[in-house]
Amino acid sequence: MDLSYSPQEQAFQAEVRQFLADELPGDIAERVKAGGEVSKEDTERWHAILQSRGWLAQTWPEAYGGPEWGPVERHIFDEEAARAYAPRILPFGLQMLGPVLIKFGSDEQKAHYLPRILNGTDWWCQGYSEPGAGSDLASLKTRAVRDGDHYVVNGQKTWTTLGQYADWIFCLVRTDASGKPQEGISFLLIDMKTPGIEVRPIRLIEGGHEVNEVFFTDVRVPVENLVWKENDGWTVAKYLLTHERTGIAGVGFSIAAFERVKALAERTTRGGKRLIDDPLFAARLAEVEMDLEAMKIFNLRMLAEAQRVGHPGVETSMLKIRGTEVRQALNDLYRRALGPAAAVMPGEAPAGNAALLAPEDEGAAASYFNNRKISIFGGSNEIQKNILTKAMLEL
Amino acid sequence: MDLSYSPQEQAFQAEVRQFLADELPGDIAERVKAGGEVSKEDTERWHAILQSRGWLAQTWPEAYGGPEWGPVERHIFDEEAARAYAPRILPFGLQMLGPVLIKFGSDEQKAHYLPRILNGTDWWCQGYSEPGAGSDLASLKTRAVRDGDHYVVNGQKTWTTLGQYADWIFCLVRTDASGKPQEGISFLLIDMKTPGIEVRPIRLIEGGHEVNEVFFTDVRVPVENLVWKENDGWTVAKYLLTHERTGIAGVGFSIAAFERVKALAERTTRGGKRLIDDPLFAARLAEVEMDLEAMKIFNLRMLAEAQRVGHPGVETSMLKIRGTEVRQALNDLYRRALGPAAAVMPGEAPAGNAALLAPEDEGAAASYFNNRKISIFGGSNEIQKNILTKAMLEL
Amino acid sequence: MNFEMTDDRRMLADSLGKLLSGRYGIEHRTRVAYAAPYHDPEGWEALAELGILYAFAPEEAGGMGGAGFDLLAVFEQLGAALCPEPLLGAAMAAPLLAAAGDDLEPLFSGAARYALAVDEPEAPWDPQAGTTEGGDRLTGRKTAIYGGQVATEFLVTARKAGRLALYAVKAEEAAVTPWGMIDGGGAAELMLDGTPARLLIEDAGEAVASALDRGRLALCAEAVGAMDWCYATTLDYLKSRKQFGREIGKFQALQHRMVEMKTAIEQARSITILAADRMDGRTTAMAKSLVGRVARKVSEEAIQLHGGIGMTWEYPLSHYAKRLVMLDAQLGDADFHTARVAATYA
Amino acid sequence: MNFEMTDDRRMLADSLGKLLSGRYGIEHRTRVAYAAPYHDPEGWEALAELGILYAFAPEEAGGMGGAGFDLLAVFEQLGAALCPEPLLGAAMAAPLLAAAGDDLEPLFSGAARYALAVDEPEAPWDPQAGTTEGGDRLTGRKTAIYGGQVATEFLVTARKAGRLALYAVKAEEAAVTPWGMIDGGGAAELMLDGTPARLLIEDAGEAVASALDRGRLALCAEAVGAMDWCYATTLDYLKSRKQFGREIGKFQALQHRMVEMKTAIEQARSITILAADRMDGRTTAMAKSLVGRVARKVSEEAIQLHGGIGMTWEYPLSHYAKRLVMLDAQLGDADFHTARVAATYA
Repeated sequence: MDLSYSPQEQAFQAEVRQFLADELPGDIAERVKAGGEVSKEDTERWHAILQSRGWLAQTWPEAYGGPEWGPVERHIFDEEAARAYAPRILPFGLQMLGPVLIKFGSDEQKAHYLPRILNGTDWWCQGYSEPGAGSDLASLKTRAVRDGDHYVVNGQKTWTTLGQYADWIFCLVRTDASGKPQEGISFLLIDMKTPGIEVRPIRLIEGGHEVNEVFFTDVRVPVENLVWKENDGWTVAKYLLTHERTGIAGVGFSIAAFERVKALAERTTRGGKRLIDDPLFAARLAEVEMDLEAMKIFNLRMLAEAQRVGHPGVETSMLKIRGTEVRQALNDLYRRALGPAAAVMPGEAPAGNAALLAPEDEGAAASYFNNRKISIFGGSNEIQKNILTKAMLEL
Repeated sequence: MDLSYSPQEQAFQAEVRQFLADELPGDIAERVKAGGEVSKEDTERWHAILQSRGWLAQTWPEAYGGPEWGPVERHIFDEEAARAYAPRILPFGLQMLGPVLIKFGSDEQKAHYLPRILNGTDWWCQGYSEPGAGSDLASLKTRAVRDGDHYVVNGQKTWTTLGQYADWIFCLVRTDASGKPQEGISFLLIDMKTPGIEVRPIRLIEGGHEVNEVFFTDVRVPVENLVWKENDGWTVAKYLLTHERTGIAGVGFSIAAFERVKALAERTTRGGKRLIDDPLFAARLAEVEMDLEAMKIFNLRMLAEAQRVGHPGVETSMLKIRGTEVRQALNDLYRRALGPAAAVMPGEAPAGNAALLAPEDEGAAASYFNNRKISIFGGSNEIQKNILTKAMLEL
Repeated sequence: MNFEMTDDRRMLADSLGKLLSGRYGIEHRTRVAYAAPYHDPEGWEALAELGILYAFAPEEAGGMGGAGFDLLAVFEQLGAALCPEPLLGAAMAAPLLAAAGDDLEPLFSGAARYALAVDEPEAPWDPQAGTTEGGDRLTGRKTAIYGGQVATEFLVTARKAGRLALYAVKAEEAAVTPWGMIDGGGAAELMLDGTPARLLIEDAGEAVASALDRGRLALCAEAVGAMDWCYATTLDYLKSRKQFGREIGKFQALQHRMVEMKTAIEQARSITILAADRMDGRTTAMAKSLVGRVARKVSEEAIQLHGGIGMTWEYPLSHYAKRLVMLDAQLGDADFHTARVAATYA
Repeated sequence: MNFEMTDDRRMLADSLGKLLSGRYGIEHRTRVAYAAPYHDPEGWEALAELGILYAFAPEEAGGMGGAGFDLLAVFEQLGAALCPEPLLGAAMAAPLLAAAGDDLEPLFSGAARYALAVDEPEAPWDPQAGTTEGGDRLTGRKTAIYGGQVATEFLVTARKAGRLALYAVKAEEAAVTPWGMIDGGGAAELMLDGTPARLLIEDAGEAVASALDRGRLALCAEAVGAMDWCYATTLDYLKSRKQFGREIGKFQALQHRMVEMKTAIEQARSITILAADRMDGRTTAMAKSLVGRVARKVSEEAIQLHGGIGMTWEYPLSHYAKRLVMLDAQLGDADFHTARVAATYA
């Protein structure tokens, strides 16, 4: 066994670290560290910086402008980026639609859309979930009816992340309702400026606006915007859902979260004693650290396996489950370490003499609540357990 | 609200306490406290003492020789008895068969069997579970075929507690296999001395022998040993399973277990510090104590309700679940408090200078393992959750 | 042994429940709870008119309650309705004013709003650890004063001759920095800088500890009310929401989690009843610790069992979930109180 | 990055596995594990002949291993077969003898059986807390010496001039009180009363700490092997056992618990790999704590998911379950090691 990276991987890690040190704008990193929402402008700036280095579309083949990193390189980048408080790369165009077009798109579609994703012309969002079709995606109801050289789309999508900024949306729509639920689904690209589209914000539990509802009323979509075959969109959807599963554990985020809690506990005093010296708090932190350390290795084991066989295994569902549990446990400890001050509404905290907490800690409770989503979205932990039951336990 | 006992109940409590102080033999209490198995002789001695006070058949009406206590009196007795380290009253004749005969038995059956239970002539055991029918009792397969004025019984029972001492066994047997599983079951009384019965011990995980398999090969049972109607034994079985559910939380046992752990931690030194002063150990003990204190009140709430409406509610299943969890948590802490010494095989511990632990603590690990049964037997915790789902959640 | 509420308390709880369901519908609640002054002045008056503030003191102090079960009856209703009004401060102030021999009529009528100022930034939850020095004027800093954003009078702890003393400070004479809470309602920081103060109780250690325990009991009862609401709402959701062709409540893994949630809530209710009956520090610490842990678990499970909808601001559950998590940090969190119980073993 | 075993270790593990499955079938194991001398002398010889004791020391000490991954390869197999032979003592003794410059051949050949005597009744798990005084003769008491019931030589810690020293004591010259363990295998008490001793290492603090950490790693690996067995056995049972007309593995609540069990085992395996790689005290403490907690949970869940059959002596699972619970208390339990990790934050 050998847990260390190969010399090439170590060199790559050093390169990434240097790149982040040189190129990640300090003001953006500050905002990410404070746990607030990252603005559209920050994301676009960071995407452009990555693109100028050729590292934006990390999974794309060189022919399409990507470095075609393997799972280990992507993991190294993710971990280093999270530690450096880089904003996340938005996945919708780069990690979701791009690979789909590369595999299933026509030559015209590739030639038109891929460069626009890379250069930031098009901001994409995802139209999968519907009010009645979350985990049970195949039960989706948004209809697309052929009318000459257009589809006419009616229906509703929900949980559309950052849809308020999007120029385009890729959608699963129902083009045939006569067969099984998985049949009769098609994959459509829709211009958000088309008449009949309405985006309504969904405010989340902590007050933030990152997801939306998207309503379609007689929206006319040119037939050339169909990707792959009509009624075979389920093939595309499955590819998208299963092929991009490395990084699912969010190890980098948890490492950063652990460091944050530990640093806070070191500078927090309660009744003349540092919080980190409180045996009960320190024990709780230690137990999470062990879980995190184990998960790092578990993650590397899965990466090594993915590299060996060419694709990630079903065990990544275990990483998804444990990864969300560890992150949520750290969010919980972070909030608790702040004591009564954690209760302050972000953006309304007293400043100056009357300050309750450091500005970077103001979002602790909000992050805790917002991150309840990570065990729900992207295939809830319950769905992951069902997947594992079927695939691995064969029960 | 009023959480205290009524003046009558308080007087009763004092009477029970006095009785235990005066009448419970010290040598028996010592053995119970040490957690070892209680011998047949100890049980018989204790039963006789209780019977001479009229307190043995606690749920039976006065007409049959019992005090017909209500749920609160029974609870008071159970709690005081557990605190005083009295042996448990064996339930098979007194709490199971007795009430069944009183409700479903013929006059002849009552006149014959009930006095013999009270005076200790007959030691009863229970023949319910079968290898293929544990939680799913209705799937039982032991057959009884009518042949003149006898039933001929063939089949196998298992988990027969203390069957090695029993004179008689009450059994559920299948007298008709043509209908639904619940139909065609009958309730039979069988003399253990009848030819064709073989009792084989089942050794449990910790090495003890308290349960058995009982095999029936062409065992001839007189038809007058049928209780209630042929093929309607399910009615009897349900009555037996549901009517006797107070005391299910085992509060008295948990109180005694808590005191034992606390006392041990007070006299245990690790590296110059008392274990009870270890913040992590004390916190774990405190969390169990809170659960126990809550459960005591939860139990009283259920008792008050049972007293009010005349029978215990389905919520007792919650008490069963939490009661076993609390007891098992205390067993776990007890074993852990002993450190490496807990590993000694009971009965093989070095004595004298080389003693590892106090003789009363020798059975700690064995009790921990043996008590894994309490969340399995008597309707596993999973079955209790299914019952609650159906009855209370209506899901 | 009797676990029924007395008729008086039942009537009070019923009329309070009626008032809250009429006046504090969730939309109204959300509007007033998250915007300064983080409460509804008219709602406060209506609550006072109903007479619920009298429940916080016994008859000999001019009230009509004062027992643990009175707090339980009131705060369970407040929790079920997620009411953001500053009643916690009144519940803790009443026994302190009574002990000081002060007039409680302004508290009962709602004309005065009291807040208890105990915590200091480096000494949360433990009044004995504060460093503010007592005298005719006070200098120091008090933090996380619940209801402080609309208090007319603060009851402030400070050290005097080695003992904990209690002072009254008028809001109009003090520097008060209000803030809104993420789970609704408000609090304030109190910056004392030679601020005039009136000595209420010279040796107030026990009285303050007991008042804080009353506040903890109130929070436990509030949590029980809110947990009942969450459980019932989640159960309704599981019965109506379909996935993969059947109600999600048909899935056994979710059923068992609902049973565990319900069992935990009944445990929390039970220990709260015990704390209300005993009204001692150790039992209250047990209750606050157990309830704090259960409340967080219920909050997290209720969201998870709902899925995405439970994460949204529009769906009332999210606000109950926030309250259930955040109240753990008020007046000492679960670990603080666990350590308090554990320390009694020594 | 590579998580495959080297060919050498794979071959060793395979041949060890083969020997164990041939010689230590569960009936044989149960017979020898629970009756004095709590091991099988012929089995011990066969293991020694296979050469596995060479895996405990590096080439420079005459061995053929000595790395963390060597311990892992051997003890995972021992755990999977529930082997009660006293190999833990040898694994800890090898580096100590090497550090002392002693001859290791008797250890490698199995002719000598070593046991490490560190714990004292009032100071379990922490060698620095012991009070036995060093010298040409030792007086004191050592407890819970694993494999001590058949040891030919004890390595004993004692204080000498304020430091922890290590001595060798011959079994034939000492008062040894053997005892059997509830999970099989044996241990002993060592009563020292002017017992002759040979000084091995004068300043042995670090060497002993490191040897103990090797023992902890070995226990983690043993647990991983036993947990894999329990998981596979429980899975088989869920697929074959029927209740209410279908395999109990079809019940979703049980399925989700199996997934949780499997996930926990993979976490335990992962941290054990990390500890084998790093071989430092802090990582070993993390591993021993996490594995101890997971092992207990796996044991309890495996029994519960089996129902009554899992509670019986006849069904092999019960013996695995006992081992998984009891190994937590060897060389420091989960809380001991959690506190050890927590102390590094200070």
